[in-house]
Amino acid sequence: MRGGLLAEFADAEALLAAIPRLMEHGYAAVDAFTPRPVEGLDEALRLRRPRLNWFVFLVGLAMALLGLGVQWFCNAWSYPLHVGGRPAFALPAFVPIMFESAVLFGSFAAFFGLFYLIGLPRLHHPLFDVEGFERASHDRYFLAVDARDPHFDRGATGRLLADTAPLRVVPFGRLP
Amino acid sequence: MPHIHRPPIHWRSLGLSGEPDEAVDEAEFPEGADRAPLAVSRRQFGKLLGASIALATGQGCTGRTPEQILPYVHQPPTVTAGVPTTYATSMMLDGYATGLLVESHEGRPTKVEGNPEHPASLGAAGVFEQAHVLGLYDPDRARRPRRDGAEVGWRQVLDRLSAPRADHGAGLRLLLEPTSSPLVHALVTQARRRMPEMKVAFHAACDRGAPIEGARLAYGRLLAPQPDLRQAQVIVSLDADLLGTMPFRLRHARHFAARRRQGGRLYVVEAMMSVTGTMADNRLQRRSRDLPRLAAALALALGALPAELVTACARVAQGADGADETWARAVADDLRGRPPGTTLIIAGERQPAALHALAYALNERLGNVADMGSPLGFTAPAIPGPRDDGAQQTLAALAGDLRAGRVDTLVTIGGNPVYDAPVDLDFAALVRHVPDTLYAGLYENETARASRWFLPLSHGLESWGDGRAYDGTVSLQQPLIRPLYSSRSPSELLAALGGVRQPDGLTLLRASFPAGVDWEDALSRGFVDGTAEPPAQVHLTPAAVAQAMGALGPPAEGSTALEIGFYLSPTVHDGRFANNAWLQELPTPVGKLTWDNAALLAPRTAQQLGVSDGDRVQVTVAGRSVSAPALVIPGHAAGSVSLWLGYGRHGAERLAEGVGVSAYHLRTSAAPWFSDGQAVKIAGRHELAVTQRHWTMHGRPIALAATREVWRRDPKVAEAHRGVQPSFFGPPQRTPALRLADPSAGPQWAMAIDTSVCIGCNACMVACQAENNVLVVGKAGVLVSREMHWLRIDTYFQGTPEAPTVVHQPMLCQHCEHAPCEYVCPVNATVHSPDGLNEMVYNRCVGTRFCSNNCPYKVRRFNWFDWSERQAANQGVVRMQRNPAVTVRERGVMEKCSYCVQRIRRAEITAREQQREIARDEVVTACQQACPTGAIVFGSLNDEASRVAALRRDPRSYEVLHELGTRPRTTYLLRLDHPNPEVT
Amino acid sequence: MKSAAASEPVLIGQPSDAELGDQLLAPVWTRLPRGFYIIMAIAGLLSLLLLALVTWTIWTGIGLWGNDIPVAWAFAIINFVWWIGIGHAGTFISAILLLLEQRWRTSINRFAEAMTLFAVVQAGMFPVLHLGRPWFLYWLFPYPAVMKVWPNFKSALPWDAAAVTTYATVSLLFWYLGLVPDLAALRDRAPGRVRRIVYGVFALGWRGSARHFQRYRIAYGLLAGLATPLVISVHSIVSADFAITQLPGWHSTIFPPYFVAGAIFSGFAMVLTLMIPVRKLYGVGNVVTMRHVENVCKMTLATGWVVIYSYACEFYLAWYGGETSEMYTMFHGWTTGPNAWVFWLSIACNMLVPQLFWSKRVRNNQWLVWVMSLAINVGMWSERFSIIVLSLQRDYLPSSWHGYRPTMVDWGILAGTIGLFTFLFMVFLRFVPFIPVQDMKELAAELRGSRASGTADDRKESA
Amino acid sequence: MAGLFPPWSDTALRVCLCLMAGGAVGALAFPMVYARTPEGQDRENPLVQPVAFDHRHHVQDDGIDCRYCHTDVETAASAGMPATEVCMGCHAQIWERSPLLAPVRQSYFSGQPLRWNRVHDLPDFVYFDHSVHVRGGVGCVTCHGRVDRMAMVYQTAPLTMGWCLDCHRNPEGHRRPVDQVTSMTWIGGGTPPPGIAHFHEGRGVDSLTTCTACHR
Repeated sequence: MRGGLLAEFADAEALLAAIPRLMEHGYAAVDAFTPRPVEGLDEALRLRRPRLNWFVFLVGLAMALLGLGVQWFCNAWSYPLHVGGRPAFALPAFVPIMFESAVLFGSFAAFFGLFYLIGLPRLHHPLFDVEGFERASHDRYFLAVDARDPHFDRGATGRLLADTAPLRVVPFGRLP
Repeated sequence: MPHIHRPPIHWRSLGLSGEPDEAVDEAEFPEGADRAPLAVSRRQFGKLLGASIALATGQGCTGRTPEQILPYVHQPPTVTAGVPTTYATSMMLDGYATGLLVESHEGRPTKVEGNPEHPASLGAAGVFEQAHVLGLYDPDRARRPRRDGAEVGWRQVLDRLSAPRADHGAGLRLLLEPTSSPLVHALVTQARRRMPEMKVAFHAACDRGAPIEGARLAYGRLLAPQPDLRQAQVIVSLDADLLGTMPFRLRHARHFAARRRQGGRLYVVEAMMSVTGTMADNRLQRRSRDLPRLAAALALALGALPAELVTACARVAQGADGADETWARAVADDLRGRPPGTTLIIAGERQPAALHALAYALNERLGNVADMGSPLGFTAPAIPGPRDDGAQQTLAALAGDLRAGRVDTLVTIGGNPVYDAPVDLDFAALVRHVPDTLYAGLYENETARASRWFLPLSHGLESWGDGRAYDGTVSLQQPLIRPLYSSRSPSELLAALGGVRQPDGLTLLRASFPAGVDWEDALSRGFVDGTAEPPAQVHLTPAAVAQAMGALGPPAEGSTALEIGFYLSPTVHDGRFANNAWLQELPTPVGKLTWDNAALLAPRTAQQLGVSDGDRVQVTVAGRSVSAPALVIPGHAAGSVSLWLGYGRHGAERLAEGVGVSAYHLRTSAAPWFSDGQAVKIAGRHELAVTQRHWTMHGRPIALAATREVWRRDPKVAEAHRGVQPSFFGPPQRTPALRLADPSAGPQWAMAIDTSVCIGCNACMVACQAENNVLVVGKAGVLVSREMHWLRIDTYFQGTPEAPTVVHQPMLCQHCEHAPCEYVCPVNATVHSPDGLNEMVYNRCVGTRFCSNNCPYKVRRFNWFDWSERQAANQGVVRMQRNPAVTVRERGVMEKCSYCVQRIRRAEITAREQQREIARDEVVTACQQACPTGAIVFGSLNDEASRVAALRRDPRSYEVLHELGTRPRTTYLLRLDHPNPEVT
Repeated sequence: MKSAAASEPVLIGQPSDAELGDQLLAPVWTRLPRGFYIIMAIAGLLSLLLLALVTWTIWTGIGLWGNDIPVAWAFAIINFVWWIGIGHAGTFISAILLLLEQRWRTSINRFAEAMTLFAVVQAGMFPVLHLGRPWFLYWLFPYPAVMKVWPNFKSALPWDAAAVTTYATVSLLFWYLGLVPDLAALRDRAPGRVRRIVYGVFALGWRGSARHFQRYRIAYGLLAGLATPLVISVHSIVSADFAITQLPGWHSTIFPPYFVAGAIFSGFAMVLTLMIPVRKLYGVGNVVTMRHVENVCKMTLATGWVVIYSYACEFYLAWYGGETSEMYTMFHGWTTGPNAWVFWLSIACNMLVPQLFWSKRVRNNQWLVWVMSLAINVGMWSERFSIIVLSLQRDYLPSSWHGYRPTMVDWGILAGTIGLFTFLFMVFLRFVPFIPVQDMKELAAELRGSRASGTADDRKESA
Repeated sequence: MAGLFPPWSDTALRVCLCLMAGGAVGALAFPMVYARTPEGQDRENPLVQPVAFDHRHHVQDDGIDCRYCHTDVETAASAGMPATEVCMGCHAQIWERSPLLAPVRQSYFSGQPLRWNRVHDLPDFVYFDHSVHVRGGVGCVTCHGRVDRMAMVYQTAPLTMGWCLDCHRNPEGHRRPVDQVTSMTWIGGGTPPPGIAHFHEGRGVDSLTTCTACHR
């Protein structure tokens, strides 16, 4: 989102009311900025649910197996030793570490997966240049339309936004 | 067979060259430095060098990189790098010789073993013999002669000694320890030839006169009893510590065990539980002074004695109570029931001569006294008995002379009279009043401080000498190392006294050595064969015995008074070993006390005095008193308090300084071993460093014991505690890893310990310590239970605290096939070897101590600190004793018994080089080698014919904590006692 | 929880986003009472003491401690188990209660997590410190050494290493992830450019867009889902350090659940210990209400009973099993042996004290609750002492029995960890909002919404 | 107004993060790599010795067998460094005036040992026994390299435990006829002495890879 138009609302209700108007006009590159998660916002913006959980699951599984492999290699293959009269490949004893490695790397997957999905870390963003946008993390609700949206037209879109009774509508970033 | 040799000629003797002694250490280490096998821990050698530097310059260690190699300049013929050589020599203790084989690495004596051929050793080595080598390296040993505290050269000293005297020695007194050494006696005679007026006195804290004197009473001449325990089915010990402190104790132990295996019986009557007492089938607790009474009762019960003897005994036996009577009757029946000449009644050295005489008479009565092969024989004593004539005088007489000012010069060689002379003589004061006094000793001890001249004596392993075993066998003492410090041997000093200007031990010995005896052979074997005294023909004169007994009279009044008994310490003896860290840290066989002395008393006596362990007790005899912490000993006779001699030292010996209290303060010439006294509780407590605080097994099957009766009825007692642990999951599969099934899988090491014949003498502990570089932790360490002994002896009491039975259980790593310690180690630092050893890999250990927690036997030891740096006792010259084949463990690692793996691998390497398998009994562990009774057996399970395999099949065999399924490689044999049911 | 009669709602009043934001972000830059700094100074000094003692120990060896043979493990392991146990409540609140959609978790989850984090830091020290040769710690991990030797994974200690590392890492990720939106808020609100830049960097450019929030909630849920079994596994594995041995008093199959329960129990106690002063100090009583105090009390009581049940089982099984040594250890060693008073102390603190929580009056007397929470912390420490030391004191061979006496170094290190914990916690209070702002805004909104469509129990809440 | 962060700050941050990650990985990896380099194992590093002894000359030119000086190599754990008298055995006649040999003469007459610097320095806790290796047919060159080509002796083998294990796990692959042990150039042929298989049949090399084989 390099540029576009930004509408500021006083509360979540106003924001939620505004979104369908844009959607009706077929806008897709729309995003909202709120100080807190707002119920119903995802549906309103028709956000698709990413497959993060599968990714995490697979990573966890793989790492559990790797954990098992490492333990097998160390104790049963590379240097098998007679330890307490127990078998060199002692599966029950290897379970805890399998589990822990699954959890550890699963968590990494979730954590870094998230930041990959939301394109962070990114310190600079055109929106931050907008006077008053800092209140997005405090008590104001913003709606942004990306200039790259096929339906985007500075005048028309501006008007459309203005109809949704925002506190104000301001351009941000580079506009065509 | 040790090989012939002369002292390593490549040693420079600093004593002679008279340069500063410390240089010696520096000069000596490099000779080992490269020549030592790579096996030797280099860190350790770095420390050795560091130590020498430190000694030389008084600075600390300095790390050196790159490490340096110092080859010899001239290769000594007798030394090969890292191949230890063994020399035969002897150790003199209480005047008697014990034959030893000493292992030497590049000229450093490191380990003492017994000489299998020597009658006093038979291959075993006791605690004192084992610790002998540490004494050599004692950093507190005196290093140079002094006069009035100022250093002097030997030249001066020798001049002073050999200076001719106008008075023919009238004002000269010579004070020696009793000795059997022909050389010493020859030199004394020589000296007297020069100074006929000179008088000699012999003094030792432990007076061994009684048995000999008893023989004079019974037979009219001074004779030494020669008991032969092999011949005695029944032994009655009247306060005789045959296996603990008496001369020939190692031999006795060996023979006692041999007899006990076939089922002999031992009666012991004593006050303080001795090592011998712990082995009794029937033990009776009586105060020492009650023994004549009891012996008399026994005599009467035996009957068929000369009339005058009967009447005498009747008088003495008056005080005897019912218990005495029953005991006497039962024992008498037992004795009478045996064929003549198969029993032995023996009195202890602590008992009056009359009692010995009576004992001899009773043995005569039982036909035990005959010539060879009888339980009791007599020979001329190896140490000439005490005389009081022109040539010799007693200590008392000497004291008299000193008091009367008839002496201008007193020469004392060895011993420590100022410390251990009877207190009533006030010897210290007397010595100080003599115009000129010379004292020669290993340490600048109490006597040294009271004397004007001090002369450093050479250690037994540094000097030439000789002596005789208790049976008279002439034994040679050859040095393994030139004197570390500027010191002389006793014979050299005596020679100087005799006018020799340049005394040299070897020359003197050769000169006195009987012609016609093969010197080389004697030297290589350590003794002269066939020099044992011949048995003497003896004829009892009952009247004399009766008279002597009569003189004892009926028990004196005040026999209700408390008895104070004095005993030789089982660890520091009479005090001469007080600075030996191994011995100080050695738990006493009974009481398990380290680094201390205590007032030992019976539970009931403790109750009466209102004291418990550690409470201070003031013990008073004839107005003199000392205060000692109480220590309750199960099986101690009631109404009696026992003190060990040898503590409370105040000499230059730093370790001994202030350890315990000196019982000599209470000991008078009239009553050297026991006397009436008082004991009262006084304020204050004293922490006793006891290694075993719980005496009972809490009903757990740990150390099994049974009487022969029970055994006969149910020989399966041990079966439940043996074999493979049953399991829910089908038949327990043999661990494929260990390949036990495969007979060709090389040795599978295992150990079996027969608790029936383990007398708890601790020889194995010290042997292990010496072999495996086990460090000392000091009293503070023992107090927090951090002692490092790989092998400990657990002693359990059963029955009542008043009259318990005892089991000794040497406890060391059990080398479990399913070792609980192994699977909990996170870094594989303790794992199993294919030949069945539980390996402890120090350099891999990170010190989680998880293994110790999971060891049911608690035999693992942890290096809480860098003991070798923290404990003075492990520092300095002492490092020269370290066994280069064993790593000195670093701080923070676990350690434990390794079955002497260094010996196993050495044998393995030799076998591989010679392309053969390891032979049966080729590997002998240190503990096994030292054990006087052969209770410890080591070998391979895969060898069906090996002794260890046989003992595993023995019905008495069992595993400790078998129910845990650890499948130990160390198994035990249940202790079988043979008590007399008649004795209640 | 909800159904129980509650004196206060989870949120008092109907604060707007702005109000909440201002109130909850303010602590980061407003001046604090002198008391705060005094406590911080004391904690700091204790931390220095810790540093000194640890250095000394590593320099000379753990002989400085009271440990001996047979008691080869003592304070170090006790402290380890105790601290890591305390950590558990944090994860429990933030993860499990999240999945159970407990509203009252919102306002306390962040500092509960912080508590976890700092408790784990304390715990993490000891597995290293208690080694005889700490500098070889890395041998516990499988790395390609030129020695070609490896760790032994049959031992519970590598499990420990894995569990603790994982737990620390995941807790950190979880905590940080929850923090990101509020860091963004700080970036936008904090006075002074420097602070804003610093917070900005840590906020990683969070814009609070709908997409951010959607994915964020998924990821956060996933982490919670992973942390839940993790928290169970960690103390189970810790318990394995004892359960896999054959030492009487340790060799017990009920240890894992028993330890987990005990851990959460002690953790909730610690939450109370921290929560009550904090809500006073910062006057956030409207957000962290007595309702929270009460709920935590109830959780403590509940977990307390699991602990009591575990005790019962342990002794019953010892008796039922009838193994001589174990019977002796449990029924004589623990109850009458050396240091037995510690065992009785743990009984008093863990079994009796929590019962007061039955009374609503007690639950609402926050200072009494606070004292009780301290007692429970002490009690749980004593429990670990009993399990470890009292069992080791009395094992199979009476000949090797020996007591145990801690040294001043032992006590100093324990005190030091408490100091360091407090210090870190206060640093946390100072520099980040200790109550999740955006979550609170969401909660406030939810409450507003549900008030509109007033359902039964919510009316009760706002009553 | 301009935002808090200029556009370039993104790049900056990402670079920093990458560097941090890279640094962490590097810090872990470096010692493992280093320990496998000659520097890490102190190989190819000739030590200056008190006497400029040249093995090339003595072994190649003079054809002196290793055992002439390292006498104990077949009988003892340590190969043994020659006593000064051994050097003097020859150098009393030849080069008896050479300044290079001054230290040797000095040592011989003063009785003070020469102080060589140890090149092959095993850790303290390793109990290596030359005799069993030499008699088992392990050539000098196998561990010490082509000493005959060294002006100053340096360590060629890693002397790490892993390196020892490679051979202990496959001894047959590293053995030669005993009479070829001191040969620097042997390249096969002849029959090695009966090897480990000869001992403790069925136990194979376990007895060589068990810990106490080297650590006691």
